[in-house]
Amino acid sequence: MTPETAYLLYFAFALGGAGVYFMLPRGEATKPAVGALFGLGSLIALSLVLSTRIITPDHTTYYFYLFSTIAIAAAVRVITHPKPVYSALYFILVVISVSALLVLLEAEFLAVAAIIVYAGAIMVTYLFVIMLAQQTSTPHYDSRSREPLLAVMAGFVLMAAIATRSADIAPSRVVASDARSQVTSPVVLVSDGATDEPTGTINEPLTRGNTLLVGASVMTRYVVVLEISGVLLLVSMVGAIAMSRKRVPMEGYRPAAPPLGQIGKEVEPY
Amino acid sequence: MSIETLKLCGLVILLAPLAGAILAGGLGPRVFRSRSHWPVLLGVGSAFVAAIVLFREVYTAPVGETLAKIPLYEWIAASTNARFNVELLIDPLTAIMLVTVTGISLLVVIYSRDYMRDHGQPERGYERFFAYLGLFVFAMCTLVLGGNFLLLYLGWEAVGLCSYLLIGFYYDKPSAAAAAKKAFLVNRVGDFGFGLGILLIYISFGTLEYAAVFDMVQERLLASGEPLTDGRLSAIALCLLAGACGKSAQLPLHVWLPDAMEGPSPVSALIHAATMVTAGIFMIARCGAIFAASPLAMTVIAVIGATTALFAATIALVQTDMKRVLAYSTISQLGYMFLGIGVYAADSAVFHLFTHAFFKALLFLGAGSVMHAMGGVIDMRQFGGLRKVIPWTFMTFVIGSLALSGVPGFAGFFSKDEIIHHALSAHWLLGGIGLLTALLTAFYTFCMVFMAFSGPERIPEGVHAHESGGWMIFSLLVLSVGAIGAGYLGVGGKVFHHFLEPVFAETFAAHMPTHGAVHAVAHQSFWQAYGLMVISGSLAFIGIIGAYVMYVRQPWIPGLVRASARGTYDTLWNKYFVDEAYQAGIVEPAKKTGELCVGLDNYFIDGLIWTVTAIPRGLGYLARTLQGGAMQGYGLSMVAGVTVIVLLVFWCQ
Amino acid sequence: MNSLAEYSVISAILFALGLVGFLTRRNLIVIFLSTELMFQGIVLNVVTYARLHGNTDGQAFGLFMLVIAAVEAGLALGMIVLLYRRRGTLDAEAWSFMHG
Amino acid sequence: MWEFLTSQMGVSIMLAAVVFGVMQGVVAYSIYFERKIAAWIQDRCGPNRVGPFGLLQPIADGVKFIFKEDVIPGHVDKVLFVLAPTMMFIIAFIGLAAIPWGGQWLVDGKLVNIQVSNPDIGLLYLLGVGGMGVYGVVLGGWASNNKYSFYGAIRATAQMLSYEIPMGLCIVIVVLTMGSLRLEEIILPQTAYWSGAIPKWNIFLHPLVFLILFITMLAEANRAPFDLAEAEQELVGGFHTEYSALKFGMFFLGEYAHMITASAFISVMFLGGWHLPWLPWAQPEATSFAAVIVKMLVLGGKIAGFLFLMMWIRWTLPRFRFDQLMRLAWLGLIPMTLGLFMITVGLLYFGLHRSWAWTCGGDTVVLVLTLMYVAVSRREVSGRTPGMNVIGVGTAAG
Repeated sequence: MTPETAYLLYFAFALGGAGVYFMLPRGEATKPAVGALFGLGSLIALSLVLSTRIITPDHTTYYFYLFSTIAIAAAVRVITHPKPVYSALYFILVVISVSALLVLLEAEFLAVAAIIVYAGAIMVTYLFVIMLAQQTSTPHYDSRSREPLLAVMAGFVLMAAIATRSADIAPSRVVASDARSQVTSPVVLVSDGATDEPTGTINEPLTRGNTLLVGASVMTRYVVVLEISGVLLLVSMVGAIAMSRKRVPMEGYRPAAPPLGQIGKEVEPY
Repeated sequence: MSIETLKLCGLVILLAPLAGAILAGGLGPRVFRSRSHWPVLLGVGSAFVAAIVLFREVYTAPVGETLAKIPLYEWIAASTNARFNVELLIDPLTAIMLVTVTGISLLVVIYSRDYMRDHGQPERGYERFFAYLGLFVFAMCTLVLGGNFLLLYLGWEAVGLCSYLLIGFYYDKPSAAAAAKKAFLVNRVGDFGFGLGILLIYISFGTLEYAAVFDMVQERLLASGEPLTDGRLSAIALCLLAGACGKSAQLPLHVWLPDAMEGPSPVSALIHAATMVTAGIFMIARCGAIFAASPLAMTVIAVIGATTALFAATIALVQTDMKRVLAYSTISQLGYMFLGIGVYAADSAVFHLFTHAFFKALLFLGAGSVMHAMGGVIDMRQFGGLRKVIPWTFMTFVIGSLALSGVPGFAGFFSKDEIIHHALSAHWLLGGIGLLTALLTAFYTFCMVFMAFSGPERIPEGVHAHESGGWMIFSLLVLSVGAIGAGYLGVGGKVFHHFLEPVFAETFAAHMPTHGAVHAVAHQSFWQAYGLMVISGSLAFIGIIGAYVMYVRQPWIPGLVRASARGTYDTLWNKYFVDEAYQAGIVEPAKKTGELCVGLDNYFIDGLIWTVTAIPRGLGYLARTLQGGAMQGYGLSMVAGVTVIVLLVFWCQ
Repeated sequence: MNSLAEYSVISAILFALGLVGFLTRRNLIVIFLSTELMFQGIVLNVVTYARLHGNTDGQAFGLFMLVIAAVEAGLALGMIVLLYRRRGTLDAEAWSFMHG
Repeated sequence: MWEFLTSQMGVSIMLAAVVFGVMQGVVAYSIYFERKIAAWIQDRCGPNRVGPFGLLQPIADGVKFIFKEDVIPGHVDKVLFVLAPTMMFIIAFIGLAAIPWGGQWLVDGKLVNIQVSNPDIGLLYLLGVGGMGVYGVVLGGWASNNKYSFYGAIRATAQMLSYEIPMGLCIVIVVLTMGSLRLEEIILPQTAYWSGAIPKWNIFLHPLVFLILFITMLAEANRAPFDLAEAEQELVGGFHTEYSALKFGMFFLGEYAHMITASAFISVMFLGGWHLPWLPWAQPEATSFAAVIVKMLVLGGKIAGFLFLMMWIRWTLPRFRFDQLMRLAWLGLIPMTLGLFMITVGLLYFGLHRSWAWTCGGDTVVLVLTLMYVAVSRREVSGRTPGMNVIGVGTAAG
């Protein structure tokens, strides 16, 4: 990466950080319009940087720009919107656009699975809980964020650090060209899965997509992980049921318990 | 003698009572309820059967092959040369002890089935009682069967624990709880010495296995190869003796036994006849090699035994509580046994232990039956003339009393006579004390019989006196047969002593100063042997007649005696003020020391500690301000840290 | 033809945005939403690298991440409901009594 | 131009337009038929004033929906209030994109799929879209800021989440049997015949699974007897109490579109899609344009049959109570489908998953076990557990 693009990238992140800071709920001081302006500038700068990484644009490139823009914008709204319901809905948008990006990465199965699991199940329960616990007006803890400046600075410095490194992936290392744009039927990327170095080759076209490959990978190499996930799900189910069946009395704020260091003074140590 | 049979028998003897105890204790409250005696009864019963089989195996074994060591498994392997096995040692002594222990225990369990009921309904803690009984038998059998000092110690302590549990069976009664505590604490004193003795043995000989230890004692050799000095041997023997004194209630440590009456009567019978107190005698007999080799220890044993016998008999003269009289008589008889061992007549002592088990169990169970009939009253002054009310109890009680008194023809006569005989041939004073004690024994025993059973019928107010249930009478009858017949096994040193000979031949008999007991008896003239029998028999009759005169014919005499010898009477009534002396000499100073220690701990040591803790507490107070409690605060510092690390890593590449 | 770098950048952005949300928001539910956002970034990243290496391991791990997210959501939401029933608020700071 | 039109993409675009357009009409007329069937079942006339046999009634309704005043109450969350019916409408329609309408068309020497899109994971796509279907109801109910609407939304959420589990398991069973997630590949094996006579439709292979899937589809579409979200007696109008005019119309259309999608889906899964035995145009080998039309008609006929079945059920069966609904899902359908799933996996291991006798035997075993359980615990199943909270009943009054 040339220094110019790197600085442009940093500039994009600085703009984005400022945008997120302005959009974060800070009571009266919130300025979503200003934040949106900064964010727009950041996105443009980012797309300028990323466009240098595109070698031959095709229709997947446009899809990429479309969905990544939606994803980032929706993600910003997830963390900045004062109403949790909207956060959840924007998060669904993030999931859908990320799934679209996954499809571009030839991971259709995971994409649809993410939609089914996240949008179809998890977010519905989130909405359920949000609606059950919703206040009539926006409560104070939703209209004010905590330490917005520090958090944004820390988060965006980290983001810049990771993204700068990630943007340096050499195109030559990519295995198996984007098959979808060249062949009508999907192309299976074959790999023994055991090597770290990219060794994939384009195999004969199959009509089954990558579901079969993911399935084979999950059922053979990662079968223990699969079993453990099953157990984990069961444990979570039992835990959630046990928790939610418990009737707890409503209580107010209570004074903090005496600190541990005081126990010897007020209570006999034996 | 088949090892396999012995092993099986040994395991049954150990495990059947334990299984019974676990079943009764675990399933009793829910499953067995009022049938909780069955598991223990069956367990102890099968142990008894196994003991009989084991006895037969040992008895029929050819001469010279009566000893078997049966290792079961490795128990503790602390290091390469500190390995302790769970192993059984079976010899004639073990066989006799096992038959006695399991037999008496079986009868006690049978007896308890009716005794622990109130109008047919089981008492509270019925299943607990039987569980403890089974555990007691298991502990005692472990003690007897164990093949090394460690198992002996295990059984020793377990017996102590069970006695604690059973004496304190009515734990909501303060006196019972106190008695249990007292028994436990006094035993601890003895056990401390016993533990020291075992440690000394291990240090000296590097092993705890009986055979190895005894061989080294015979060879007068230490594990280090140095010769075994008399001093060290005596130290070991005296330490062990302390334990024996504690368990067998000998003089300085006898105070717990009379108080142990707070437990139910079957427990008393069990403790006095079969399990607890015989442990000390058994231990000394088992460790004959150690004791017999130390003349000092033997002398101490003889003196302690003679003193205790006389001392306890005099106290028993004035006690009015039936069970208390019996308790002191037990101490006295145990004194006889110690005396017997002290004069190198261990076979006679074990014989006396054997016969004593029958008639003492009989007497205690009889006393329990009286108590049962009298609605819990045991003070003899409150009742009399019971022979018509509870005829079966009366009959068996009299048989037991005759045996205890040493009336010729009954079990006690033969064994006691033997001990007195050996004592006389050792020293005239010991023998004299023995004879005097025999007289006193007959006297106080029959005082008790006459006070309770003769004269006009007197029953405490509001008590519906009735004969006890069939299970109790059955036990009493069986024990009466034993009280009459057990003595004939040892007539003229024939069956019993011959059977035990292999055990003691190389220990007590070999070390006897006057060329061995058997020789002494054999070389005595007809008149010497039978004259003594006549004398002791007459003493028994004199004692009985004296009691008859004083309590039936001329009942004013006791009052006169009491008034004329006020000081002596008070001393006896207060048991020579031993308890008071302990209270003033040991308990109070100990309490004072404890209070001093508490003060020291609270103010000095705690103050020191609090001063030290004040420093980290102060530091923690400062550090606490960093912990806001909100996880997002922590998360922020975490992210900041991660960011710094990531940046560093990227820049340094 | 793409270099896949841009996907990686997008995933980093999503992850960091989730992080910022996690640090700044006070509503328990939004905090958990932010963690899910971080999950999305990670899934995208993992799949990107799987694509780079031409195998499906990354997709398998993405699948397991979905499982973890579901588990987390189930437990977290149960807990949130419990806390809400107890205090009547979703403020994360209402539960900050674990300080020293 | 012709080149583009006969390419896969051209066909897809045209098909999308046609399906969207036709479906609008079909949906509108299915409302008309619903009313007619209701009238027929209740021995009434039904709509008969507008046009011959009342055939223009849907148009009149549409005009009314469009021109009525569109009330947005003051207390609602406006964005979501508008978004909800739109989402309902759109999500119900995008599911149709994966339905294989007419097999393949041989044009200019190349085969073109008569399908808007033919993804590898067509079945999962339908499942995902179906999972999204709940958002319209939930958001609408919540945004209305009305107690009854909210209860309706909550009920709908719980109901859909519950019935998605047996539905997913049923679909997994079909996938296991067919070995593919692609809808076209699910149809093709069904076009073969047993002993040359009976088509190998999955309904003959797994009748019980078909039944359960149909029930869950009814529940997913919020159709009677599972229309708890809009139970008039308890919740006024349910989630659409506050809606009127065009937005209410979109909810309405969305529901019927959902029914059509579900019918098409279940036809593909169990009734061979466009396949009809012995009709030469409805065979996979027939690829002429006429065959494509016939196949579309066949599938349309099957969809119409299902629609009729659903309407028939709606006007015949009473509505469930909410606890009964939940118990049916959690204690009835989920254990049954789990059992069926395990049996299918076992049969798959032995290679017997396409064997009629074995699969039907498995279904019978599960059915018999369930009936035995129901008979044994009849009281628990029919009675109401004390303390069980019925969402929206009892609490609504207080």
